[in-house]
Amino acid sequence: MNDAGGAGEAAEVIELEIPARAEFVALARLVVSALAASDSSLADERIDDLKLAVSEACTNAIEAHDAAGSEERVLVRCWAADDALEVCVEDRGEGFDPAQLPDHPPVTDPDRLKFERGLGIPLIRALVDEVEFSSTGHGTSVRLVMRHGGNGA
Amino acid sequence: MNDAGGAGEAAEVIELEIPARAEFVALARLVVSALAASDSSLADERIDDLKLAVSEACTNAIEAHDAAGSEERVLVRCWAADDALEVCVEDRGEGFDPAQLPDHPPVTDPDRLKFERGLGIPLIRALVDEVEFSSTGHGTSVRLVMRHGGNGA
Amino acid sequence: MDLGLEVEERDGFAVLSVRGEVDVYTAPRFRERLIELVTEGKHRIIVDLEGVDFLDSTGLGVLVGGLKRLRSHDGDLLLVCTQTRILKVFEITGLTKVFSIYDSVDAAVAGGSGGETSP
Amino acid sequence: MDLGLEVEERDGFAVLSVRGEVDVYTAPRFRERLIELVTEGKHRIIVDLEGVDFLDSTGLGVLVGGLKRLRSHDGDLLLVCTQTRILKVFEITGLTKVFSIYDSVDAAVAGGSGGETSP
Ligand SMILES: Nc1ncnc2c1ncn2[C@@H]1O[C@H](COP(=O)(O)OP(=O)(O)O)[C@@H](O)[C@H]1O
Ligand SMILES: Nc1ncnc2c1ncn2[C@@H]1O[C@H](COP(=O)(O)OP(=O)(O)O)[C@@H](O)[C@H]1O
Repeated sequence: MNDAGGAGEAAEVIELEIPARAEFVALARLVVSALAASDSSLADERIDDLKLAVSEACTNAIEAHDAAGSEERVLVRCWAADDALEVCVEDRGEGFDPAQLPDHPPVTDPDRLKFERGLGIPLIRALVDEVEFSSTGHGTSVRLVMRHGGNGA
Repeated sequence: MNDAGGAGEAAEVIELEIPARAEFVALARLVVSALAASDSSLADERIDDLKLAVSEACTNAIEAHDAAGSEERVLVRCWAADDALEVCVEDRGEGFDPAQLPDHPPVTDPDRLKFERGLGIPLIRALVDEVEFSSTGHGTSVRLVMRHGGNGA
Repeated sequence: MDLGLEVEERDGFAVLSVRGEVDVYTAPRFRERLIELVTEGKHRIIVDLEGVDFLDSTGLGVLVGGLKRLRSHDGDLLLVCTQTRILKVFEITGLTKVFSIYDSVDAAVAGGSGGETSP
Repeated sequence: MDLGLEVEERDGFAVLSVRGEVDVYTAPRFRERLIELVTEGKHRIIVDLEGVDFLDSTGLGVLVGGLKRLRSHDGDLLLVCTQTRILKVFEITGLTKVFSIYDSVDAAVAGGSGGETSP
């Protein structure tokens, strides 16, 4: 999980490590949007999309640490790939299987209102160009890719 | 150098690791000022002071990596102590002896204008409540302390 | 991080104006305020999101929870929002079909009184 | 990060207005622009720092370097600054005694023409 995947030079990775507490999600958003803003190839709207996706991933990471009683920090790693900005959110929670998440009932179904939760991962999938979950019983890593020419998944 | 000194719980440390390049100093300022702003015990003026001190320390760290030809990243660690916000800037440069820095000629001396440089550490000393340099041939760690009740050194 | 939560009465509606960032950190305060209003007997609520800079799925959850709670009291929760990036979050999650979203508090008051008119 | 550098002529002075953050990343552009002006024969320069949000020792170094260069041409470099947090940096480093700092470009033009009047 400490491997940056497509990160190229480790020296070029920006890392932010935050205590697994709700108040620090705003800091992750701030760092990622500052980095995205300095990448002139990303339009403002796409920066907002990435910021929201990162926020959702950090929220899940923090909730996973909370559920696992982990005192460890959550790691946010960012790097500029050739044609994309990539962000990886890594936690030490107990993992999950993204393929097993329930589908939401259609919006016309009155049962839709039962779903106050479970909107984060659908949002992430819709907002970024590529998302990859790697999860084991010891933690989860969510890699978000925002391509320069892209426009969402 | 990876010891947070007075950091208490490691889980409470916020870490930012940046490539040793000039363009990332702004990110360190952004993170530290966001953290300082969320610490309601620090007045705006003191936040600006800390931001400037961190900027100077990061600039020196990056220049030290540059001089040493180091490809490693610079580490900025922040934590809330009981009565202070502390920031530690760590580099892997070749170190220096802060006690051996030349004094500036008095401002009335025309030679004063020879000093386009060497203003960073005097500024740091004046801006924060406490500064501690730990330097070896393998790197330097600058610990900056901004006390809640303080008003500069 | 500050979350602004102000309540005003308007023609039988409680208008809750939200300012700032709604995320996992601030959402609990938002949820509590909504629940308080319902407990006080305010069953027709307009949530004005025009001052919101950021809203994530936790914020959506608070709104869905509020709507559910109000409907169970035969009340309603109307939204005011014209910001593209906030509306986008409702669109992606299909919640534009669940909420009545208006351009202004005035429009919500008129629409909400005159029946369910989602623009 | 953007650094704004705009030049205007004013009564025999070149007025260089700086906007944004002056740090180790942006200072080289600032230094180059100053040197360019001197090379073009502008030896009386006013640097307007009113639009500067942040200035560190690298920025001070650029200003000291500019002043030195201009003095060697019998010129001068005047500053315009009223922002407390920027002035503070000059005060701490004793540079308020080295530079003439004015409240406005008008004051600098008047002061610089009428001789060295540090406020
Ligand atoms: N990093 C993670 N670690 C463990 N479980 C996760 C993680 N991310 C998501 N999950 C699981 O997937 C579920 C759905 O996540 P999400 O769509 O973001 O909605 P929510 O967080 O509101 O439940 C979560 O409730 C959780 O059980
Ligand atoms: N982190 C560091 N590693 C190595 N040398 C340093 C470090 N910080 C400062 N120095 C040395 O101290 C000198 C004075 O630093 P400073 O007062 O910040 O001024 P400047 O960086 O403009 O020279 C530097 O030129 C450098 O030689």
